[in-house]
Amino acid sequence: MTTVPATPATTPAVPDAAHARDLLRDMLRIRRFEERCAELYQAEKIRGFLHLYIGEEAVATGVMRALTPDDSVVATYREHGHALVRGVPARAIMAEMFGKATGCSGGRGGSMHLFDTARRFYGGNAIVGGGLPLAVGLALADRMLGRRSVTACFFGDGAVAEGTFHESLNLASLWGLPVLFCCENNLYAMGTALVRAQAQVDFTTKAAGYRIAAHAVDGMDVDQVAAASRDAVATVRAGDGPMLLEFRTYRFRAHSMFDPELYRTREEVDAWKARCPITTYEARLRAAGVIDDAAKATLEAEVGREVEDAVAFAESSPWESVDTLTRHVYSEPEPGHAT
Amino acid sequence: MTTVPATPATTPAVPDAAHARDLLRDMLRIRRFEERCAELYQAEKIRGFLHLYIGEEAVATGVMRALTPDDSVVATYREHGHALVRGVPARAIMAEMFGKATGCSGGRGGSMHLFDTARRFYGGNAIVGGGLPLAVGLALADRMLGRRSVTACFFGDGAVAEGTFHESLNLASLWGLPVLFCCENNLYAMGTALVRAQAQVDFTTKAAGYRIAAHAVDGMDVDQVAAASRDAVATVRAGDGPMLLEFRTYRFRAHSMFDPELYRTREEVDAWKARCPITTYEARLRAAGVIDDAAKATLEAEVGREVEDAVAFAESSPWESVDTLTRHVYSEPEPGHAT
Amino acid sequence: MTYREAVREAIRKALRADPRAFLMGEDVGRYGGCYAVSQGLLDEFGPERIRDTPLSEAAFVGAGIGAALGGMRPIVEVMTVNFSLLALDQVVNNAATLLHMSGGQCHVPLVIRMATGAGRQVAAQHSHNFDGWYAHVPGLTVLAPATIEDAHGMLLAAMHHPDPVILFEHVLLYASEGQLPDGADAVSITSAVVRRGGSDITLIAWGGMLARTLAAADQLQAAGISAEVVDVRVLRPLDDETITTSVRRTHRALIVDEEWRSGSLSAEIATRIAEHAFYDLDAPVGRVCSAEVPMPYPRHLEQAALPQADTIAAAARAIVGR
Amino acid sequence: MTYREAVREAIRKALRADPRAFLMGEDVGRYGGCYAVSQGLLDEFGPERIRDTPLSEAAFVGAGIGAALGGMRPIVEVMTVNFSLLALDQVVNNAATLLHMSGGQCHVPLVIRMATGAGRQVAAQHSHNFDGWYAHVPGLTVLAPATIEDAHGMLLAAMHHPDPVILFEHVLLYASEGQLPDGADAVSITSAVVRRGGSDITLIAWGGMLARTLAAADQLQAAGISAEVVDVRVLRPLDDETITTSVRRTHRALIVDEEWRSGSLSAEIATRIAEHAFYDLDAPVGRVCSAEVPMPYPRHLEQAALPQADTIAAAARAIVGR
Ligand SMILES: Cc1ncc(C[n+]2csc(CCOP(=O)(O)OP(=O)(O)O)c2C)c(N)n1
Ligand SMILES: Cc1ncc(C[n+]2csc(CCOP(=O)(O)OP(=O)(O)O)c2C)c(N)n1
Ligand SMILES: [Mg+2]
Ligand SMILES: [Mg+2]
Repeated sequence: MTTVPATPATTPAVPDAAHARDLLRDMLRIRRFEERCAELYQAEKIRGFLHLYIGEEAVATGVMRALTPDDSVVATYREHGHALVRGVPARAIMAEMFGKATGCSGGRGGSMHLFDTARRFYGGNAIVGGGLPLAVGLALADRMLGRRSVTACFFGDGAVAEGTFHESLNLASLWGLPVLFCCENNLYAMGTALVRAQAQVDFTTKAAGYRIAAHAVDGMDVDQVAAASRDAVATVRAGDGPMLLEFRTYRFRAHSMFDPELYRTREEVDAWKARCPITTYEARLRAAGVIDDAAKATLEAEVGREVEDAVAFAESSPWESVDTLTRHVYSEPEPGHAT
Repeated sequence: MTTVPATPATTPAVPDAAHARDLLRDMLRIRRFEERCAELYQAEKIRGFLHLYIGEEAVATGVMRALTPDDSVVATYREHGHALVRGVPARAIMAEMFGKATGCSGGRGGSMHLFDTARRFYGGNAIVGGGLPLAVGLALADRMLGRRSVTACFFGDGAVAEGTFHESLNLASLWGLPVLFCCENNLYAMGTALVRAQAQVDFTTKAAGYRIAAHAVDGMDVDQVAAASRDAVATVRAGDGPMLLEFRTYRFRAHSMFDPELYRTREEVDAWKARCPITTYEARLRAAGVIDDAAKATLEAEVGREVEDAVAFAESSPWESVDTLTRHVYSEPEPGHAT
Repeated sequence: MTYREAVREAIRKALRADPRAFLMGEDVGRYGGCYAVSQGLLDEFGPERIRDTPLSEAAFVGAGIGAALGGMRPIVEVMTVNFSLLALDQVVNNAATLLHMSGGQCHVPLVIRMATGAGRQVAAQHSHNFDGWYAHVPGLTVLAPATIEDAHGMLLAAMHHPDPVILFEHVLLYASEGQLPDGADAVSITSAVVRRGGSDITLIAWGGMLARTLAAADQLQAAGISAEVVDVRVLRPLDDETITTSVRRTHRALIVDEEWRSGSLSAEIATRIAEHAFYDLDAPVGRVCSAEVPMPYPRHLEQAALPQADTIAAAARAIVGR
Repeated sequence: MTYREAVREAIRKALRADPRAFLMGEDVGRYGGCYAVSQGLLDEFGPERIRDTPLSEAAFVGAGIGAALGGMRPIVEVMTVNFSLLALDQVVNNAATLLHMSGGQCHVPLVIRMATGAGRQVAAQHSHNFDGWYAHVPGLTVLAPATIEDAHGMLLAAMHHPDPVILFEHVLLYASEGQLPDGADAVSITSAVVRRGGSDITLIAWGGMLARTLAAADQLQAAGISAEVVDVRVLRPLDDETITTSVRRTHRALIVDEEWRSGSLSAEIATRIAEHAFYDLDAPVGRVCSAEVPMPYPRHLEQAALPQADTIAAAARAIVGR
């Protein structure tokens, strides 16, 4: 097994082969999907802001594994991976990024605003910290309606400085609501290093200020993410109130497509790339005999097909007609229902 | 010496007699001033919202003692006491509450917006939590201009739930700014008990989330307030960054003049009244031989004269002319200075 | 019955009728509401459905949005519009936007009630009126009930609306008295209403300004001028039809708006009148608004800053020319 | 030189001229500014004066206000106007209000710069334009420089202003090129300016809409219509004089405003024109504004939502009647 820096010696043994392969597949799906997105951005098929998750795939992959279809997800503008592993079809996501009518948000949202209520995927929020209150409300609804669902709420280290973080964690804890707060700490908010944004960089200390249990998790190790998430979701689902997991991870690419990356060194990026969640996990699975060259090739082929199918679908999908410009500003009367 | 519940055995001995008498006098000045305000509210001389500080006098009195004239103060809408012991003349405060032109805010602000920049008293802020960012900025200016001043920022327990609390404490600590955060924890925000507003009622735990040193102080004991404030101001002034003091206190009166007080019991109020900061301190000084009946009578007379003088001044002061309605929306050109 | 009681009655009916409905906000429970609107409701519905919140406007408004997404029918009380700026991002960027941004998937059936307006000498930070700001936002429906019946019926109607509704309750109205007709139910939340017929000029007002505009109409009547009074009551979407129809008949209009004049809703209404009835106008549309000043505390200055029956009547007479 | 460089140059001059001046905001330092405005300034002035902040809009805008009270001359960059809603309470209730509320004691010489506007396919939460909202607030001065010279000179002028100034920099302008005259200095922050003379109609625009309005004027010229173009550039207080003078001469006016139509600044301008020049108008004042929809992502919908040279020209022709 390759050694991953800062990973405790007690890395859990690979649990079961099918499960492990699924985790690897999901991470790979995100990676290949987003690599293709970057190309499509250069080709001007995708426009606006594009925030890649490359390097952080273990986090969404591990957390989503712990959720059931009845659970809810709230994410940020860096959410392609989350949508994909939550089960939103790659076609619908890619079409959305093209701005096509067949996109998961009807083409209105684009990269930053992926939605799929059937999968309880509530965005795609591009105001930093703006999703946290929504997650509290979704959990409140679950509680009041007697549903035993959990709401997983993703946000970055940068969001921790926002007032909504504070207000939302307090509210969730005060009311004992089933929210799993998932902080994706990739050490930067755009170009601002964590140490230049936070007086206290240990987020578990912050959680204590709300009487919320919190753990820091190696976000580059999908097994650890999955294990920590499974335990946390179980606790939250049991009604013991919210929890916070801080996933220590790193974004390999620029913040968005316009970022000259003046704020970090090549060396730092390379050191983290050496901990790539996919290559390290693949190596672990190979060492454990769970996959081999052939299996990997099959996996890559499958993933490649999914991505290319999504691109073809997006390409061939129609645009929304301009006549519909002001649709969905207000709800449309339900068929057969007088207003 | 009378025992004050929850006061540690190590209550500092009364330091020096003049100092002690000054503290008693300041608390009494607040009490008598505000008792008169309540009457004047009934008499419809004072209008709008009126938030009395009665019961909490030890806090402002003790903190202000620790400040120099170069320090700054930011307070809330419950700030008559703060203004008074900061040195804003009782006349100017009372005139302000009457809405007269001679008021410390020219009559524009009223009870909730007392200002006096000559004494570096920056309000009088009536948006809960709204003053904290201002305090951070005042401290930032002091630091950037090389002044060794401290900014004391007062706010209630209710404000702790606001996003600005979180953002401001982080910013002050991150930048190592000389702010003394003074939380006046009177256990209620209007009718909402602290336990129904805060998942974590130990505010020192919260401060740790910003790497800010914090202490809880018996806010009913002016000696303890003064001692804790002296130490904290010295630390902050030395450049060790901000501190938080949580003063445990209680408001004896209604939240404002419209409050039916459905949310707390007579017994609870009476138990706290038994800890009145003035009567307990007076008893302590009497026991220590620092004051006697005659001294107390003199004190009351002096204070009474100050209050009545302020009322007479306010009464006889002129109203602002209606012609000036839109003055002070923009700065007026300085005399002899072209715009 | 008071306006305050009418609102309370509507909340009670809404909570009785729909188990998904609940009220949340600062001091709505044990305190009974800052303006005593919800007094007694905690006893009837309990703390889950009459839910006191901490001082966290952004979070509890956002939680209301999330709860609406999750299938509830929240009524969120923001104590006053002054504090709503702290939650404005949630209202604009989530409540009003989610439906469109999600391609029609995310419905937000949320009612936000706020006390609004000046007149109680609570000075610059507690006297705002942001009617026009909220009415600017696509996706919102914005209501300003001025009568007992509307206070009751608009809230009931809002509870059946599939999208976010902002309800402004003017602080000066809470104590006003009136009759709630037997069997009073939901009222229209799409149309303005003519409160008084007249032929010489149309006075246009809503919310806290309606009563003094009606008083001005009385004064005008005494001076031989017949003023029609339109209560806008739905600030978004505006009912152009009712307003234009009236102005086409009277040929003159005066708008009374408690907001600071520049950029207030009065400007939108005036502009629309000009757009729809320019050639019917015998004079430019007039406006009586508040002085452009953070509200001063003393009564004489506050009253001078606000539209008054006298100033409204005087402005109307100047337009009519007698 | 680009608009971006012109703003940078003004910041540099301001910081060199006054030791109390500093720049603070998200990513203004090491990142070089979200729109690269402040690139290089960190090296020249160091991290105390080019101050990166955490994501805490309310706190750092409020800290800017406090620092101004304390004797500094802060320039606060709010990355985009979209995020400024999080700080709006501080702007309205403190920056704009402290002077009045304190009876003239608390001056807040603060400059807040924000990127604004749509057109880059960044969808509903990143495409706002709140020109009219800020222009509604007494105590603020609101500027919208549309040219290189104004981008530079208005910022310099703002630095000498004793009260809070909001500066809107439209995202589409940053890359625009132009000449900054030798010795360019502060420009007026009280007056609008006629950018092109004409006699048949007055087109009124500012900020991001100016260029396409000038393009529309070219189109109109080709069709034999002589359009005057007024660049409002000071959104508060509005320069009625320049606008009214032009309209009195052309008898027709069309306002181009990137905001959602209802309740936009265009309404205030239209209303004032009617108030000041009603009897000079040959037609109702026209408006071309954005569609009332949270901005959709795809280019064809975004462009359809926004005013365009073609739609402006067409609206002008409809007013002129040829
Ligand atoms: C309220 C707000 N302020 C600023 C921005 C601009 N912005 C977008 S992403 C970002 C950095 C966020 O960092 P973090 O939360 O750590 O998430 P990451 O991008 O690292 O995943 C900033 C400043 C925004 N979208 N919303
Ligand atoms: C942002 C905001 N929300 C609500 C209010 C209404 N309000 C005024 S005082 C108050 C209670 C504040 O409690 P706390 O901070 O504990 O101070 P205390 O009044 O107890 O001194 C409330 C809710 C306000 N002024 N500002
Ligand atoms: Mg980050
Ligand atoms: Mg309190």
